[in-house]
Amino acid sequence: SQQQARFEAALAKEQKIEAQDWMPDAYRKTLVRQISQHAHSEIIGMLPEGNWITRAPSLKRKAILLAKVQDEGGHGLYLYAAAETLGTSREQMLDALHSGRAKYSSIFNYPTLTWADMGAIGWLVDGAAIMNQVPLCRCSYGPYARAMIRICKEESFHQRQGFDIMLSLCKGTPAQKAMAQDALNRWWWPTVMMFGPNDDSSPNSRQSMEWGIKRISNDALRQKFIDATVPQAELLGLSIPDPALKWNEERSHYDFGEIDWSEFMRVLGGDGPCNKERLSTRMKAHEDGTWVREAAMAYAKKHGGK
Amino acid sequence: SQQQARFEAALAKEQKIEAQDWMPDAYRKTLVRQISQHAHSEIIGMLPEGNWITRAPSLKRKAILLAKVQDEGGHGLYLYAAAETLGTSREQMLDALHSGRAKYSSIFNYPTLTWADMGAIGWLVDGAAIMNQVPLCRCSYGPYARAMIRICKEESFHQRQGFDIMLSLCKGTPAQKAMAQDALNRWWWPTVMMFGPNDDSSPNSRQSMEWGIKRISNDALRQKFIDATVPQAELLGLSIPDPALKWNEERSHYDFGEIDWSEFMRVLGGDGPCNKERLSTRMKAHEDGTWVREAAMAYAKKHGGK
Amino acid sequence: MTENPHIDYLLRLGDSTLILGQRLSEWCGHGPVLEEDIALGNIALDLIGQSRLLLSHAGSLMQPAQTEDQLAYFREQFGFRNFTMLELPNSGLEKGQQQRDYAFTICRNFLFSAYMVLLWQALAASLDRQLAAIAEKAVKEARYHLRHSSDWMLRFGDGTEESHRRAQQALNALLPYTHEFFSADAVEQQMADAGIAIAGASLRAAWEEQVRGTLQDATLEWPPQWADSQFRSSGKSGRHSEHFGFLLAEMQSLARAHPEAIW
Amino acid sequence: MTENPHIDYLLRLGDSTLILGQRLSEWCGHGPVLEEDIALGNIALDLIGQSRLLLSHAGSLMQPAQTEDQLAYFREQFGFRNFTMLELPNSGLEKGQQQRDYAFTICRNFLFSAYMVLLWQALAASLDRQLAAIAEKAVKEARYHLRHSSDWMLRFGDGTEESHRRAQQALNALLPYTHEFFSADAVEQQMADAGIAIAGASLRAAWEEQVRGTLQDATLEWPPQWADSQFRSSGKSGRHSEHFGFLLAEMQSLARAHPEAIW
Repeated sequence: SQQQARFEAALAKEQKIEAQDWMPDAYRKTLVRQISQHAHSEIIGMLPEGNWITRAPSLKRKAILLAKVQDEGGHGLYLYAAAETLGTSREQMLDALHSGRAKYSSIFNYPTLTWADMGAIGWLVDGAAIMNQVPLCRCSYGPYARAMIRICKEESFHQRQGFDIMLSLCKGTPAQKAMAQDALNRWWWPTVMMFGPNDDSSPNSRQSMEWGIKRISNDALRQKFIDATVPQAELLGLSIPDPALKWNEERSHYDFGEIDWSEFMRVLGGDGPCNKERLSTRMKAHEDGTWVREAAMAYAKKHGGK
Repeated sequence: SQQQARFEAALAKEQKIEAQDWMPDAYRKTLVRQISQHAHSEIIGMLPEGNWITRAPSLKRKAILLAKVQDEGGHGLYLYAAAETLGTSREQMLDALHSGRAKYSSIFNYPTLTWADMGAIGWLVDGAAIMNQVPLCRCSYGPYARAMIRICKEESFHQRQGFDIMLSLCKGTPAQKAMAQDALNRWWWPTVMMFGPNDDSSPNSRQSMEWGIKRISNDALRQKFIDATVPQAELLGLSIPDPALKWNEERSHYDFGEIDWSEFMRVLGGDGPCNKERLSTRMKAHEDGTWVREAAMAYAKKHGGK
Repeated sequence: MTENPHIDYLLRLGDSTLILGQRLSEWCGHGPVLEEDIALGNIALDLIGQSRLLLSHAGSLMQPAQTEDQLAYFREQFGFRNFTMLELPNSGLEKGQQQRDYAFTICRNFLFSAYMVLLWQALAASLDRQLAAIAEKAVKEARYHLRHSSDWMLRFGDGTEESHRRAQQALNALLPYTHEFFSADAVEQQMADAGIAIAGASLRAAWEEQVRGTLQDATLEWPPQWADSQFRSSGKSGRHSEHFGFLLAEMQSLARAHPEAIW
Repeated sequence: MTENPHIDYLLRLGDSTLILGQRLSEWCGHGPVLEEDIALGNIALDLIGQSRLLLSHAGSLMQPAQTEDQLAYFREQFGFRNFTMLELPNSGLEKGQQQRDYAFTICRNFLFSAYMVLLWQALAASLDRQLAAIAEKAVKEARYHLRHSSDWMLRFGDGTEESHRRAQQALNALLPYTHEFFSADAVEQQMADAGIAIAGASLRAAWEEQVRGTLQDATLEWPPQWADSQFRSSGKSGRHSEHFGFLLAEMQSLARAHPEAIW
């Protein structure tokens, strides 16, 4: 069709697709799925870190963590708004989350057991998220690309804060250093899995590449992340829990060990350490908040507000 | 009437009145009021001490405190059962408590702020309770008298345990000793008020004396308590927060300072530090338990049980 | 804990903001709608920011000087000087640290921020120049907190039957604790005499007018027995509720497990 | 924490009984009916009594020897070896230490005590004579705990619609955590080889029969996906849930605030 041709021409010229533009249904659906999944991840991601705000070990760290988790809420807002431009309401997206139809990033199904996890999440998880997200700033869909530009700026700030927590722990008492190493041990592999399946078993990637939604392959991003992170671990004096990790002079990249994809599938499938907890906690918050949202609507109606 | 005469003759001969015996309505009403108030006090009294079980500083103390609070529940059971022999159901008594028609001992409207309060409650509050309760073992109403015999035995055990907590604190670190003194400071006057208003402003006492329900006057019991407790405080090395306290050689009793009856009336009237909290906590437990009680009844009905 | 009324007064402010900030941060990730999650986080952040300034200032007057973290993490409960109301669980008076009742939470923010707007306004003229500077910053934040909570009081009171009932219930539970804002007290009197602070009692009329006005618009009832109530909480002089020990145990647990650590 | 499988095994038992005792004691004064308040107190007391014996025994094997209180109050969370299920809040999986759901509480007691009856029976023949003696005492208590919770499972399942729904919901939430009772593990294997313990896996068939029998009588459904579930909690090797830190912060707060004190 003519519309299809115009759409493809725009993609070819790296022009942004905007909300009012025609787009293929599958493109729209893929975007809603991806953006809402990203939004849900921000919201669910507030829980593992929120878990430590009340116990943060200094007031400064408490304020920084609170601000960070709040930023994540803000990212959720931008992203829901970006997805809404595609014609799906926030309520619909939340329904999909609560009923299990929509996913969120599996990384948030791991528990935060010590304060060092606040460091490890910032350093590793946010670090991996940035690797994933920077290319999205060039995504073909305008509202998503613009949301990602804002988000990436804040994420890199969060990543530095996370690294700073790790640095303090590694310069601290032996107990603090041990805490940092333990956190790295627990978060390393789940983080490496954040980039998704290997390229040869990632069926949707090719279409997303063609549409200009995805720009770089899973494996390429993963390699980039590992290459960037290993020297940081060395700087911290921590050892990465992968005996196969080794600089490969020839490739100019780090080689690394086999990923346990069965764990990945297990957590993705709902059997991770916190899947049920995370979802039921969100659902409870939403249900408990029903009367609040209803009151706001009733009041707005009575008083002719929006 | 002849019944009235028989009742009075029994009282005169110090014979027990039993559930099936005739008794004046006012006697029955007074007993139900007093016994249910006592039962409610045991149940509400589980809260201030229950507040420290999860934080007890050693496993031995945790077990002792748990056992003690459980005993209080047991006392509640005996007493509700004794009151039920007078024709009022437990449900009715709980209704009266929750609606504010029935009272419980004001002492439980004070908060337990430190571990030393577990010592002070055992030593002082249980000590005062025993003074009040020992004469009730000779109460004219048989079921109440017999319940009190069991209860008094356990209470004196609790009192010794409370004193033992105080002793450990007073032999302990300066912080522990300070904790003990602070608890004595907070609990002393409320305990002294537990014996009720002065005799000349205690209108119901005379009738209760005549009926053989009350045996010793408020002021006499209070004096007895103070005389017994002062040497114990000396043994602990703690000072009682009453500058007027002094041995009176002539009376062979301790003189003591003016009681702040306005505080007594305030707490009795519902404005004490924890009145609303205690009652709403009990009501919530009862409400939250509704479905449990209903399930038990439904099951018993289906299965022909009682 | 301290014999110095100036320090004591600063601790009241620094602890009140800290403890309410702590309670509000328990909402993180559990708000009734995402926008509110963010708003409560904002308010908590403001309060913790205020607390850091106030505790640092108080600590600098101590002998030996104390840091904000020494004061926040290594004091025992009797050393804290926050209003009792602010340590109550988010759910109301019953035990349950992590239960959350939005009506109770908002109503508390409303009653407290209405007071703090007036107090910070007055303290902007304090002879303690550092306190005056903190007050100047804080009053703007408190105005936002008051606007946020007032808006919700209106929505609750004049929203649905359920929201009205919940708001009225929260109000009834909380109002007795507001007497502590105004109760006469030697520390405040001395600070007022020295031109450093003002007595809370002098704010009562303005506070009541503000609060009653909003409640009226919200069709909520001011419980008539309030004025007669003899209930007096006393957190500001260090006597707290049973809830406080649990809050501190949680807040201080990590710092105290590693007393030597720098974070 | 420890390299000695014998000590590790004793800690599993001592910590599991301690942590469930701690959770049950949170019900104190809040039970659905007075008789149950007393019954839960009884069970908590039994468990804490068992824990004291087990921790003392474990501590006596350590170098240097540790007291029960050193083990209970001054270990960090990774040193604890209780089953994860037992540290979950009384309310279920959502945060909320002091919320209470009786269905969840009873269902947990049921699943755990059915296991412990079998385990204590087996351990009565342990070559560790002290453990055998503890087991002989504990098995009688565990039988009472099982009877108490089974009776309630029947009442819930076959009581009202609401009680059935609540019990089924609790069961669904809890069953995944029971895999930890049976998961293979080097500590248990070594202890079994030494005649000191038996591997949990060997109790699975008998446990399942017992539990399924009661559930059937209670008209409750055994979720068919249980056997396929890949979820594995790991408290017994020291990796706990997010709830555990809060439980420890509260339980240890007083003891740690006064490390030098004798109580």
